[in-house]
Amino acid sequence: MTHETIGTHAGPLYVAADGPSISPLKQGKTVSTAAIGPWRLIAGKLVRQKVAMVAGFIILLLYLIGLFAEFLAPSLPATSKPQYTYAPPQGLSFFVTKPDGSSELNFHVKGYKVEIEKVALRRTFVVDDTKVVPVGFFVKGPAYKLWGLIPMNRHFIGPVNPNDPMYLLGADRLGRDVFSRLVYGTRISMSIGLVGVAMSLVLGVVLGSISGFYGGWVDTLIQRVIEVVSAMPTIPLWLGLAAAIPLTWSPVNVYFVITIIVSLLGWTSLAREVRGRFLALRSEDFVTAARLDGSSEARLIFRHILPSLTSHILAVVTLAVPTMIVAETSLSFLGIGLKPPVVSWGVLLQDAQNIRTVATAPWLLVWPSLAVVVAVLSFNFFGDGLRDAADPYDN
Amino acid sequence: VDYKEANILKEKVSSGALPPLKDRLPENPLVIKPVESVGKYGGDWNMALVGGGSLSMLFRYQAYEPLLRYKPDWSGVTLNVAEAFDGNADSTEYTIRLRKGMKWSDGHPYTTADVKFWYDTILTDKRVAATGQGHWKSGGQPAKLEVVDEQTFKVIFEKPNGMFPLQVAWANNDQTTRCPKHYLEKFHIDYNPKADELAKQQGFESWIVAFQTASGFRDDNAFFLNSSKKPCLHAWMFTIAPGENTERAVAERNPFYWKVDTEGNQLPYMDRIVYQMVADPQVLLLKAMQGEIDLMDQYIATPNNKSVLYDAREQGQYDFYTLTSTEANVMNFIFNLNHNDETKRKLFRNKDFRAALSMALDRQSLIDAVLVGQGAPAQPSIKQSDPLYNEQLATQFTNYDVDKANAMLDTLIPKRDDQNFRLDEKGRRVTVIFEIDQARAVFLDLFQLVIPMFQAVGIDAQMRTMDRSLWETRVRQGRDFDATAHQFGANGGVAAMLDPRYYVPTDSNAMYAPAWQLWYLDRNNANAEEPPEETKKQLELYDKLKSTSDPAAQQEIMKQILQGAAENFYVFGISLPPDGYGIVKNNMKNITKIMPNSFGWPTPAPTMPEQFYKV
Amino acid sequence: MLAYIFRRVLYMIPTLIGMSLISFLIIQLPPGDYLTSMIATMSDSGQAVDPAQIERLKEIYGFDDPFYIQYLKWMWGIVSRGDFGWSFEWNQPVSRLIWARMGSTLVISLLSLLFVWIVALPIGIYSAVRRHSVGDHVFTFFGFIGLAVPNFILALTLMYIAYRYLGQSVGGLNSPEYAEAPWSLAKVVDFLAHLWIPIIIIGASGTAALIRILRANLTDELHKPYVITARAKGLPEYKVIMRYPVRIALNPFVSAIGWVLPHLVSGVTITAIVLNLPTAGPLLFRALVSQDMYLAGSFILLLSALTLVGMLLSDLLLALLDPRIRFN
Amino acid sequence: MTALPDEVVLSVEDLSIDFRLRTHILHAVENVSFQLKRGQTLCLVGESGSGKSVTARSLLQIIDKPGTIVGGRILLRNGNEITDVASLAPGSRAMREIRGRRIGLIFQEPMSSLSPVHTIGSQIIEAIRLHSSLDKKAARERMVELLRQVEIPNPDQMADRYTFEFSGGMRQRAMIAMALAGNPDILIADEPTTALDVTTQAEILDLIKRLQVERGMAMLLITHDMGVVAEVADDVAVMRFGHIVERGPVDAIYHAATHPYTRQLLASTVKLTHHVEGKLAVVALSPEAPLPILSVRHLSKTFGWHGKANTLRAVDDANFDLYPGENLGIVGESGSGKTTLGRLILRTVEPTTGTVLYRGKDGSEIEVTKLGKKELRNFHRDVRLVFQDPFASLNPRMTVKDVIGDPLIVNGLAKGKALEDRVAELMRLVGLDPMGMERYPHAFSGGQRQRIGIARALALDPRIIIADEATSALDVSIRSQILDLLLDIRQRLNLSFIFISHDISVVRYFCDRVAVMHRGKIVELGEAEQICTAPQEAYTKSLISAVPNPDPRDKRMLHRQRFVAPANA
Ligand SMILES: Nc1ncnc2c1ncn2[C@@H]1O[C@H](COP(=O)(O)OP(=O)(O)OP(=O)(O)O)[C@@H](O)[C@H]1O
Ligand SMILES: Nc1ncnc2c1ncn2[C@@H]1O[C@H](COP(=O)(O)OP(=O)(O)OP(=O)(O)O)[C@@H](O)[C@H]1O
Ligand SMILES: [Mg+2]
Ligand SMILES: [Mg+2]
Repeated sequence: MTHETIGTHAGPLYVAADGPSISPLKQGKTVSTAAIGPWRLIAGKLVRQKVAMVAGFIILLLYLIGLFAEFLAPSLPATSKPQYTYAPPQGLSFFVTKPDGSSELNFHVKGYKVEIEKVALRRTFVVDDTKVVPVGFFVKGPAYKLWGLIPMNRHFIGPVNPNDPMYLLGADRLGRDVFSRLVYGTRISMSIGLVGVAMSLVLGVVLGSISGFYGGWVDTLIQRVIEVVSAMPTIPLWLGLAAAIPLTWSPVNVYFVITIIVSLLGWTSLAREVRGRFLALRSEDFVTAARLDGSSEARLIFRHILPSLTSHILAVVTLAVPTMIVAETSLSFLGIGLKPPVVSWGVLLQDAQNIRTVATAPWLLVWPSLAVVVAVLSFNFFGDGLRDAADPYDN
Repeated sequence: VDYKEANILKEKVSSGALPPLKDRLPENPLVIKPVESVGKYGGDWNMALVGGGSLSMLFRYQAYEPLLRYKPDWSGVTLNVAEAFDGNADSTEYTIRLRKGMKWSDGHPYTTADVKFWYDTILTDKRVAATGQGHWKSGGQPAKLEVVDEQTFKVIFEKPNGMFPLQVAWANNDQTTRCPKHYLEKFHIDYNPKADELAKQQGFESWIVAFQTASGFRDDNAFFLNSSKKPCLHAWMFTIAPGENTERAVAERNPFYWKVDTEGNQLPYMDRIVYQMVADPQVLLLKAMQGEIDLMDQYIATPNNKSVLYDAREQGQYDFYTLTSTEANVMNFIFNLNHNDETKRKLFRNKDFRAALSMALDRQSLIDAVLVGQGAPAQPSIKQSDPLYNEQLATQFTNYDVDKANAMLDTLIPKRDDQNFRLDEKGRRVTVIFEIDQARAVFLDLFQLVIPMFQAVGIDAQMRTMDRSLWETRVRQGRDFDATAHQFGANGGVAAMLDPRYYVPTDSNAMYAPAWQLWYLDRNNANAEEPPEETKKQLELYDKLKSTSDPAAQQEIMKQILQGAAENFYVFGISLPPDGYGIVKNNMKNITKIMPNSFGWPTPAPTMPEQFYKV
Repeated sequence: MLAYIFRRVLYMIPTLIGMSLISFLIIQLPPGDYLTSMIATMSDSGQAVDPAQIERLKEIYGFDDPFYIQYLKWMWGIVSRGDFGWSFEWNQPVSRLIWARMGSTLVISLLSLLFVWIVALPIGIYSAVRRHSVGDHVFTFFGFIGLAVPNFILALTLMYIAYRYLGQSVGGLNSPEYAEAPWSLAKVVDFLAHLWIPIIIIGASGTAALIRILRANLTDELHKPYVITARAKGLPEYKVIMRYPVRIALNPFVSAIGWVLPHLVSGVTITAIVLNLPTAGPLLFRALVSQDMYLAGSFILLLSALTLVGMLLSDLLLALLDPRIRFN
Repeated sequence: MTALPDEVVLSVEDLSIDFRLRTHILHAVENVSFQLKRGQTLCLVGESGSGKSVTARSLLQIIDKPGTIVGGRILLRNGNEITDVASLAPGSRAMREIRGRRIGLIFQEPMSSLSPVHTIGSQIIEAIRLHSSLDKKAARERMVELLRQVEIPNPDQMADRYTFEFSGGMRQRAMIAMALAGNPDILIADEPTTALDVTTQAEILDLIKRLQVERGMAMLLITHDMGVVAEVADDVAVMRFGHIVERGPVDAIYHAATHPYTRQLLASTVKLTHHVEGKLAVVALSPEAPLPILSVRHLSKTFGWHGKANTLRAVDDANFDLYPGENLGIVGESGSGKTTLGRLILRTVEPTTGTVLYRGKDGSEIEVTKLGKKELRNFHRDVRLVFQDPFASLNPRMTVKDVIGDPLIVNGLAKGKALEDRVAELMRLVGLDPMGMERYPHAFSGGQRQRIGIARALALDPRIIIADEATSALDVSIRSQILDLLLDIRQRLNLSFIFISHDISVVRYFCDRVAVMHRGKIVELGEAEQICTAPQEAYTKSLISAVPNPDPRDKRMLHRQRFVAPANA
């Protein structure tokens, strides 16, 4: 017996002669009442959230920046010009005032007047309005290989004369361009660290769900594992690892391994939180209903119960993102974070961890922090948008 | 003479808590001539300690009281605890006289019995292992101690030991004046049969551990930890020792201190030294800027911090003093000449290889970027003002010449791979991994700039930073590393002879030749390796130097060693170290404004902190 | 219930043994031992150490023994005499060191915990109730700044501000002039003046997490029919929210309470290091880095025990909070 | 402000409520007007989904999110003052003072409307203390008293239990107690007795009547039970598609209805008072009875988390057989263990003792109580459950399409477009507009949700459906159509039903045999007609006697007999 039989034989039982009256959302429009699927529904709701869309756009932009870092950065991340150590940011301006008072369109930055203070052991920079450093787009600059493959020397933006100083966001203590370093840093920061976030997310959710869903000895076992893992001293682990990892590995590889281990240890709190919610949810009628519908246990967990935790998980993930991006700053204490010559936002922040920077070169601290904040806020607002889109109560 | 004392002590004397000053001073106290003027009593010397552990620098402030001490300009030694210190002609026998009536900080007399106790239980007791004091040995054998009377003892060496007086004054070579018998004997089984039980009561496994803990001779840190119970001869003694309180350590004036100023005032002038325990140097920097530190150079006085310290002089009410550098170079490139890998060893040992790399360095730009233009291109060497100066050693291969470097390398390793890196004999890319202790911020900066320079001549140079212990294990104790970088090593005078690490491989600090230095120390060591002739010749010269006591003859031999160093070109460097600096509060007086910076000459202790005072 | 607690406590014993064993093993993972790290510090200041003497020291301190012997000796000391061993670095019995730091550690941690909760709870609720309001966005923004800027830098910046603009002595919990003074009103004021920086810093990273998680969970609950029921009773809005959805939204926090106890002891290590706080975190950190193994081991044992107790508490609270969990 | 006649306490004038949906604006309520008078009852009846609950909720300003009052006034008398509730801000103090105190609301879905984490007692005490100055102890006493009044057994102990320990009807009564706790002047009761057996229902209605007489409480009663309407209403308003289509005194509505929909309602009511025509032979009793498809033997369930002394035998030694194609009704007091029995059969609650035997399609007998996870899943495919609490059984985060489609997906029966068509067909089958497919469960009316549950149960080819109060929230007209649908399916598929219901007329119409439960025990089992007309057991008799009569001129409830249970076993 097939299903159609019910329908064809019995026919629709009750057909509303007419329902409650409806009207189109906007005057004059016809009402389309076709139902759409849940995913399209969520996508549709997401698209209508402006903040989330802007955030999503920024995330996309960040990834594009990371992808084309070599091209977008005016200089190479490691190029150091000793005479410009700690040079402050220059303003980008569009007009130069000519001696006769009229102004002319000339895209440029101002050069510096440099003085060396012997006793204070520093160079002082004064932005010199008379020195004009013309800036152009798609200019020729230092040669690089895009993605390590394609040799190129065009830069999206840069000084027309490659030897002129252009420090849009200032220079660091070795006279390297902070802007270029920030651009290069995007690549690593937006990728490697996030792998760890993803991994601990998966571990935490899966183990937490299982623990809370099954209860009993499974729960007992997983909880004991959580206790052990969370009480595990990580510092000696790192130190041991730092010694065990072959020196020939590149710093990026090492860091990748470290993030993976971080995530192998970092899932416990999420797991417990998920478990707590599962314990409360698993006896709900709708779960029983799904079970009676024949759902497998995996489906019960992931399709029926887990969506109730969407908000929580999204929140936890967005909270984990900054932690992972700046993880190097604390890992570097132990010599296992990312290290120069690799450039990442964390490395930049690591360089800013001193009073000298705070007191005299705040741009070294502000820009990388801002980059992290922007990235994190974007993830957060995008996550929020997703959450709202998936929230049945939200219209 | 009419001696005077601080008011606090006067009160204690009148209350009977202390014997009168006359009874506390030795018959012949050491008279100190103040640097500027006779000072006045009182005040705290505000200081800080960074991290819990690294206490060995306490020699610098309150604990430099060896038998002989270095002169403030490090030109030689002068009497200190010892009232007399004489050697025989061939430097095999030294007669040392202590001051009669000199007392430990608890009032107990300090005599040759204390020295004997130290000799018996520390230096020669195989059960107890204590650090250092290698200067009491010659040819691997400890010197003989002969006690003449309560004040006089003789040190008799089997072979001539001409450097003994110089070494006695070295910062931590002063165990003879740090070992109070009356306090320590109860912990030693030979003096107290129940020592084991005592140890167990205190929670130790055996008397050895207890004795070691109490004596603190396991290492310098241990010595200063919790040492408030241990009597000392220092100007200030701990009342709250490091480790007894986690926030601060306090040392108060030693009422039995045995030095007076020219007017008969018992030293020290200042009442106390107060150390704040600071966990991070950056906080210390802020504290210094705030004016909470009276005199200090360690941790904070880096080139990078100078500009902020400079700006804060007003608020912190301090000024700078100058530290003349005693180091051979700001950074030495050290290749492992005993590398386990045959090909690499061969390549690294080739002087041309090292010379080429040396010429690949644009030293001036490194100096400009990292040292703010302070310094001048130079190899690790003796400074120009020193009689030992050797021009070849100082200047060879310092010109920046990429073409020449390439040309030299082309004769050695001409082949290159598709990324333009050179290939060695075996066809492998020539990769040199520099292993760096990550705590050395200047090295990291330098290397970021150096690596592209090496790469420009086709060498795949890479940098790996690591935690210090790991670095110790891998580099100082290993033979698998390619290369590393380090500092220290002396750039002149007495120091160069005592620590010639970059000129001749005499101890484990010569990291470029781990196997050769072992050979020098112990030919039978399984890891030792016989050095080539020219190095052996240098080592023989060094042996000769050690057994010479005439300063002029010593200089002559040292010159020959340095010439050998110039020819062998073991290591290369970047720049002469620029002078360092320290900060001193404006109200601190009797401060020497220019002094050397070293561990062995424990800056600023030889300038006599006991006569510092505050207005 | 009692039977459950009893069973859990029984479970704790083998878990604790396992944990101590694992941590003892991990502490020994890094190459070398305390002596190596000691030599490292010494040679850093320019001294050379005699290798033969090192060997001798190793023997005396039993570093030569195989791992399990060292472990058993240590454990036996704890069980038989309550002796947690000796700290090489501090030349003191471990237990004295740990207890010496406990007071200030607990004060600071509790205060900052309290601060975090007092600040974050209302903000979290506000953010959930007034989702997407200006206030919500502002709090989110600042919360994430606190989270995204490493504590270390935040601490330095705040201390610099305190130095530069307030002329305040930085780091630690007291200005030097009060360090030895007996407690007085002025000292309390000075103490409080020092407290704001650590609390803000610890708070900055902690509150964001709390706010966001509370907001997320609370938003889900706000529309549940039982909330409307409460509203229909005529309850004032804040009571409606506090009594009903907040209680359920606390579930994840209660789940994580297991970490509060150990966190109280070891938390915010890096902040404490920068700020020079006399708490246990930096001590543990140093012990681990310098491989002061009995100190490190005892700390970790303590933390493990606290974790276990915390987890038990958390499970009990979870059941208390949500009867559905209790009866399952 | 227009003057209101003195006896009018609440006057709704031209009330309109819109829901702004994704595709269109739904005018759920349009120009509705009615008045509530002191001490009188207005019954609001009408089609499921016609806007009754929305109207009721709007009086307290607690309509769900996209819903807004777009027009009209809600005038509330306060002494001589008159406030327009519609113009108050929802969170305002004035509004709060009206809630609970002036207007009490009994929610339609008591099951989900109570907090899952607070004890029943504490939730009621909260309402009491909010509107009176009683101290804790006095409030507790009053709470216990209220629970007793709503017929909760052992109220003192039960007060400290949690929602999920209460049966559906008990929750509903707790909800009523809560609404009464604030001594409101106006009681809005949204289907307050759907989960109550007729005896309890009668008691509750009596209680309310008493309050009306004593305190002049006005009541807006929303119900589908035309019998109840006949028993208690003074006036009746009939709603359909958001409009009030007919309004008048109860007698006029019953005996002189003008609107066709009203007449249809009454006709359906009458139809349901008889057993279905052309019914199948009662197979169980015929000599050539086939083997039972389901046999329940000595099934018991003890709940005992409150200490040994407090264990509760929710189901006590239940025995019965279910034959293929048979409709077995289960009736009984609220809290007597009906739901538990259903769940025991499906093993969503593990039985304490007893066995359940199921005869599979191939004729083999399976002992359900011993099945492993996998076989149990197959069993669940054949035996479906319609939950008593439709709201709780629908995943709030799944659209209706997903909910109904899920069993099809997991059993691999349909996907993609086919799935969508099938879901649409099922929805149409139970009288839901497929347009609502993309909506989430909370955006439906109570009756609509119940039908979603039914559609889900029908989605697979079940052999047995355990329907727990499956039609309680439906208006009689739809109810009778749904029942006919089920009968039709039964005929074609040889489906069997275990039909748990309080509505005796439905049982009588739909079921072949009826089991009567009381305090966990099956006290009587017999042919439906016989049980409904000539009950044997005392309890059954009292039950039948309390069935309200859908005729305001013959109020039968007043003549009911009260069953006093022998001392609790
Ligand atoms: N999970 C549970 N924990 C404790 N007691 C329970 C539980 N579930 C049900 N009970 C109790 O078991 C008894 C029977 O409940 P059940 O839900 O089966 O009643 P019911 O006959 O369906 O009643 P109603 O008609 O009111 O829905 C009730 O007294 C109830 O309080
Ligand atoms: N949140 C919502 N979003 C969209 N539509 C809704 C929402 N709540 C209710 N509706 C719709 O409003 C209409 C009226 O619902 P209401 O709950 O008032 O019906 P009802 O008369 O109480 O029906 P029943 O007797 O089935 O409970 C229904 O068509 C329903 O689908
Ligand atoms: Mg309704
Ligand atoms: Mg029920």
